[in-house]
Amino acid sequence: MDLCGVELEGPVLNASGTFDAIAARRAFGDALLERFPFHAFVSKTVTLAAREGNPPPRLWEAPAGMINSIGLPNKGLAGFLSNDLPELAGLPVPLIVSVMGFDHSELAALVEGVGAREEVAMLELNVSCPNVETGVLVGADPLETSAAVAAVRDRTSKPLLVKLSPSSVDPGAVALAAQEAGADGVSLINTLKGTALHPQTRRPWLGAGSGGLSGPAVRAVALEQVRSVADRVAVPIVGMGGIASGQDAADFMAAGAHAVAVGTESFRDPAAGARIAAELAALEGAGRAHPPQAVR
Amino acid sequence: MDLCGVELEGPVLNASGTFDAIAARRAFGDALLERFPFHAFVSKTVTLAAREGNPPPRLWEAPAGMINSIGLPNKGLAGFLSNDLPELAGLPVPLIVSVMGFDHSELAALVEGVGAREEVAMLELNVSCPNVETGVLVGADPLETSAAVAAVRDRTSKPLLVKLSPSSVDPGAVALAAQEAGADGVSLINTLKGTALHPQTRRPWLGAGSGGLSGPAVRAVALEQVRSVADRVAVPIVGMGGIASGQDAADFMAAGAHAVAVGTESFRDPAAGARIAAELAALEGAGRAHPPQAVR
Amino acid sequence: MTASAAEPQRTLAPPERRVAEVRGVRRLGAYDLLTARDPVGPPGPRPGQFYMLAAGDRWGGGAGERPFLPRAFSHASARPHPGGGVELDFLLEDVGPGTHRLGELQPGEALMLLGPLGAGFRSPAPGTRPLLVGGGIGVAPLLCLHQERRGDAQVLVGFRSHGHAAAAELFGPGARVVTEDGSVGTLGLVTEPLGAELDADPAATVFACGPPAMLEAVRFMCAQRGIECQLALESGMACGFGACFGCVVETVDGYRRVCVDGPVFAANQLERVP
Amino acid sequence: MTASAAEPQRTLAPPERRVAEVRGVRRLGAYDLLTARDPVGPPGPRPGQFYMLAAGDRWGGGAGERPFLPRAFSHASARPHPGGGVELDFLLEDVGPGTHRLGELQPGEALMLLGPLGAGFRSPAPGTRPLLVGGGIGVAPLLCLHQERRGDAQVLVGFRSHGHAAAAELFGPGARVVTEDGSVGTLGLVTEPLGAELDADPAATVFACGPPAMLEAVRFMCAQRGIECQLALESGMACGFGACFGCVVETVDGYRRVCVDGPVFAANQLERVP
Ligand SMILES: Cc1cc2nc3c(=O)[nH]c(=O)nc-3n(C[C@H](O)[C@H](O)[C@H](O)COP(=O)(O)OP(=O)(O)OC[C@H]3O[C@@H](n4cnc5c(N)ncnc54)[C@H](O)[C@@H]3O)c2cc1C
Ligand SMILES: Cc1cc2nc3c(=O)[nH]c(=O)nc-3n(C[C@H](O)[C@H](O)[C@H](O)COP(=O)(O)OP(=O)(O)OC[C@H]3O[C@@H](n4cnc5c(N)ncnc54)[C@H](O)[C@@H]3O)c2cc1C
Ligand SMILES: Cc1cc2nc3c(=O)[nH]c(=O)nc-3n(C[C@H](O)[C@H](O)[C@H](O)COP(=O)(O)O)c2cc1C
Ligand SMILES: Cc1cc2nc3c(=O)[nH]c(=O)nc-3n(C[C@H](O)[C@H](O)[C@H](O)COP(=O)(O)O)c2cc1C
Ligand code: FES
Ligand code: FES
Repeated sequence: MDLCGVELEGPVLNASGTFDAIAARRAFGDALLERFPFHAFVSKTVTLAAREGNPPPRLWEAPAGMINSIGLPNKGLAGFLSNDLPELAGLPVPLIVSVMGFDHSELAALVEGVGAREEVAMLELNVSCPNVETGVLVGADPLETSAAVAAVRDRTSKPLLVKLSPSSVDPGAVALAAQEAGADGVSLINTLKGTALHPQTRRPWLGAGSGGLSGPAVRAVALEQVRSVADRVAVPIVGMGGIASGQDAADFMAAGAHAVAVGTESFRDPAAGARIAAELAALEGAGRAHPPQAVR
Repeated sequence: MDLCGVELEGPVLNASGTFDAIAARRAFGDALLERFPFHAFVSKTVTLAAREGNPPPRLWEAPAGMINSIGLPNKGLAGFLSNDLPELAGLPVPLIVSVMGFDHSELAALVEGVGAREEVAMLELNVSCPNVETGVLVGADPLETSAAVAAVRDRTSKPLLVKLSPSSVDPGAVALAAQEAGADGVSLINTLKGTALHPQTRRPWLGAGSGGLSGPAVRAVALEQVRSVADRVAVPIVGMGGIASGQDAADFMAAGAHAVAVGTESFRDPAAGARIAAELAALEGAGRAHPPQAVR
Repeated sequence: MTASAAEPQRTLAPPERRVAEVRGVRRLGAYDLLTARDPVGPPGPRPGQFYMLAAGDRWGGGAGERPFLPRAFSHASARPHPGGGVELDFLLEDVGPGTHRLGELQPGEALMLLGPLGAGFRSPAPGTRPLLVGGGIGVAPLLCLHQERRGDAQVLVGFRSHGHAAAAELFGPGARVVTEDGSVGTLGLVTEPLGAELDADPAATVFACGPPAMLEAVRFMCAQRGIECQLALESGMACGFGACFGCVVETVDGYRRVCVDGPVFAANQLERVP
Repeated sequence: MTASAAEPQRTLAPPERRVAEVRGVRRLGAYDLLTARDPVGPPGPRPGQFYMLAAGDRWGGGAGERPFLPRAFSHASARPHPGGGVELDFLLEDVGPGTHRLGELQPGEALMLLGPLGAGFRSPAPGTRPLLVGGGIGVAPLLCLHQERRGDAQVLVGFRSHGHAAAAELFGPGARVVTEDGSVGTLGLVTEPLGAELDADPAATVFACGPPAMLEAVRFMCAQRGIECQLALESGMACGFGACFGCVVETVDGYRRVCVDGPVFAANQLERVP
């Protein structure tokens, strides 16, 4: 299949920040490459400067989901290009690099630096990470979003995905703004802002005070946002949010997604992406994935 | 305890639209009044004109929660005042009436009509029901919200709660606007907009196409919004969203709520409110509900 | 309002969920017969009323992270328990995570229970002959009505196959059985012999429960003949006691909640069964 | 980097979650000993490595609608299974919905398993004497190290009470036991006799696992004496294979993921145990 001009063997990606192929290779060895669970690999979000991430604890288990306050730890653009990119280039699938900048010049530098590398097939602009204040603001606002996209559009000829924030009142409007500013596709949803308290002290459990909710708990919200965005934009949509089965993936496709991404479910099983792809293919084979009378 | 000037025997309310005391009396008889599960009763939202509500199906079970597309069925102001209010006046706890208007004149008529009845202790302005378009818009926007509150503030001397929309980018700003416009308190969260598809046809399952997500799945989002609103306003907060235990209630109180409301959990057990109140009291007795070092 | 639209009988429920003790689950062809002892529940639930059930432990974590809400089931039989309280039988068809979990329960385990809820069948007018028409799992509420009538009711039940028809045993020898594959009783749909039955006895009162298509056919055939008919409907429910407004069905008076205004409706309250 | 900071040994895991068969759960004082047969897993997991475990059925629906994520457990013992594959023992302490559910598993039921994961203990430098120091449930990874050393390791383990001390049996007679209530062995904390042990043998290499406060004391005492020490840490985990960045601990090189850079760390990689 084709996603924004990039050829993929199937529609199942990993959600950014939920699969570290380099660490997984240390744990699983070459078997990981022989049975790679995704049709394209999306990197964890890269920022211009290196980040340590938030203080622990960074995880809270919620009903049918989890809250994370990871805080985008990464080696920074230079470290990513010199250390991570060469290893990621060895993966058997196309590489999508997620980037986030705290202002337009940072964004431009990131897109230019990453886009220049031929190992990179596509870029994803993360304007919606709830763990970094500006993320929420930019991705929740159509004007901010189109300005951000416009600031980087001409810095690369590679396809550009814009990852929307779920905190927007009207995700469709933000998606439309991104499309008009030159985005080749949009991805959604990112995590919902949430928090939890320590069962005894009732202080915030997470080191960062709050974090992002993900997993099956957010699926209904994600599916609704994908559906409303699909009504507004023509560019391809990468749908995600609580996808844990081929049934879920088929729902997102029927709601208007061209591809899906698996995040939290990979934590329960590193091979979840492969299972979901197989289940989805079986449904498609049986004609039960996109029945004619479905949403689209 | 005191909530916006109304004396309550405890802090546990029902969430609007999740407990019909009149129907419950038909099912449980007088035993319901002898063992009434809440410290105050909040009515289902009343609109000026009667409403049939949305076509079925209206329910979808989600992971650790549910989606509803009920659509505010009610007898309208006149029908409520003549049929329901007399029966609700017989409840052993103070009565809070929830109202929603589709424009300021409707709102004013509702607040005036309901506020004039001495059986009513308090009013709740629902500006956030995701099943009615305007609901999302008003409650998600500080200016719209303060305009709505200002339009009704002088129509009643009774305390006025404003129920916020969770779809706002910045609930604290909306809460502050409500307070400045004269709200005596705020309540949150309402349901999150969500949808689900028919497992075979992949058409929207709900008759209304989409609905609102509630239950433990939304608790982390609710707790975060209560915390952020508590940082901005001085008026009392009624916290709700997935509360299913005294532990949950204590978390909401520690995050800044003065009272809590139980919604979806009552569907699993009509006496859930009483159980939660007892569990909360036990935690308070043990000094584990508001430890000195807690959030507030 | 016609007599048939008068409110059917209802036995009140305690206003809280309580713990019943599972006595056992017996496999009955394609169905499971769950028996539980309700220690403090009212002794006389009306045939056609129902209970909201959930497993006391691990209700959740099944397929698709479900179930979460309790599930509605008509009691198929209710009898006083020698040690006190009531012993209830529920006939279950495994169609998803909730019914699957309930079918797994072991003797001695906890069953969370609320009920009896809703409005059950009204006794037929004196002089009329009760005719019980059931399809598949819909026979459940007719079983206790049959017991209550002590055999004065005619029984006509239809099933998909041999395995499902096993439930017919519970009615005893008198019941007429129809199966879609002809494996038991007559081949066909329950509505085929129904016409003749109704023509043979215009004084019959029909009590029906089953899939919507069957109920609609029964409603239509009775309406044509001006025969009184009570229909026990199903609907997706969250609460079972009128709290959520989620279980509505369209009636001649607009949307009505199946859990409090039903599940038993007089056929003439419905323009059609949805 | 000093030798002790060199990467400890790790046995690679298959890149997917697999189904193991529960052989049984044996009550061992305050703990449960869960035995399962891992049909296709690698035969030689390193002591100190761990597995992510979940019940095959009904993982969820417990207290607070949990568990949802798998849970990390060090294997206490691994031996080839006559019928093929590996038989693994896990020592469990019931502290919440996940450990509670795993303790309920019945023989023949499915255990979902991923592993072995992380970096285990490195063998001590030749000529040094291994000293295993464990606290409470932290003895689990030391058990298989003890087996591997075939008795050439000294064992010093501390427990809260008599019930917990039952786990000491698994080390055989040679182990020195300390309890906080004096009910078994010496009264006190494991760190009290440790000082003398270390002074008696500066050539010791310490392998420790237990509660953070204990590990910090062990780290400090070894650092004071310049004795090599390896610490097996715990941390809340979501994935166990480096995917979520959730399990980090602060080290001299900044935050490191316990699941891939640990759980075993050379003590000198930590300024203190958090
Ligand atoms: C008054 C009454 C009496 C009843 N009596 C009996 C009885 O005696 N015996 C009996 O076996 N059954 C009875 N039922 C039906 C029973 O309640 C349902 O079969 C049961 O709730 C199914 O739950 P489940 O989890 O097993 O299946 P579900 O997964 O809930 O599937 C049941 C149906 O719900 C729909 N569905 C699927 N997924 C979802 C979702 N996520 N959210 C909402 N809907 C969904 C589909 O149409 C599916 O066919 C009765 C129902 C009512 C209302
Ligand atoms: C490498 C490694 C090896 C381990 N080996 C063993 C072993 O051999 N045996 C053994 O018994 N244990 C072992 N553990 C610990 C074990 O993983 C935990 O005890 C287990 O995950 C607890 O899960 P639970 O659901 O039972 O308890 P939880 O409810 O998860 O509680 C455990 C702790 O987590 C915190 N907590 C409470 N609620 C939440 C929430 N909602 N989200 C996040 N945190 C919460 C609290 O501090 C609580 O004390 C090991 C851990 C690691 C990292
Ligand atoms: C632990 C964790 C880390 C994440 N890190 C990132 C990130 O670096 N960049 C990003 O765009 N999204 C990040 N996300 C969001 C996911 O990409 C995804 O949008 C979200 O988790 C919803 O999908 P899911 O429910 O399948 O997990 C992260 C999510 C989790 C759970
Ligand atoms: C079936 C249903 C009906 C509801 N109806 C209303 C309503 O009429 N007015 C309103 O303000 N909120 C309504 N709500 C929202 C609840 O009051 C509450 O804000 C929300 O459900 C979150 O709480 P919970 O998770 O405890 O259910 C409804 C929720 C449900 C589930
Ligand atoms: S099931 Fe809730 S009103 Fe009927
Ligand atoms: S547990 Fe996920 S990175 Fe360590």
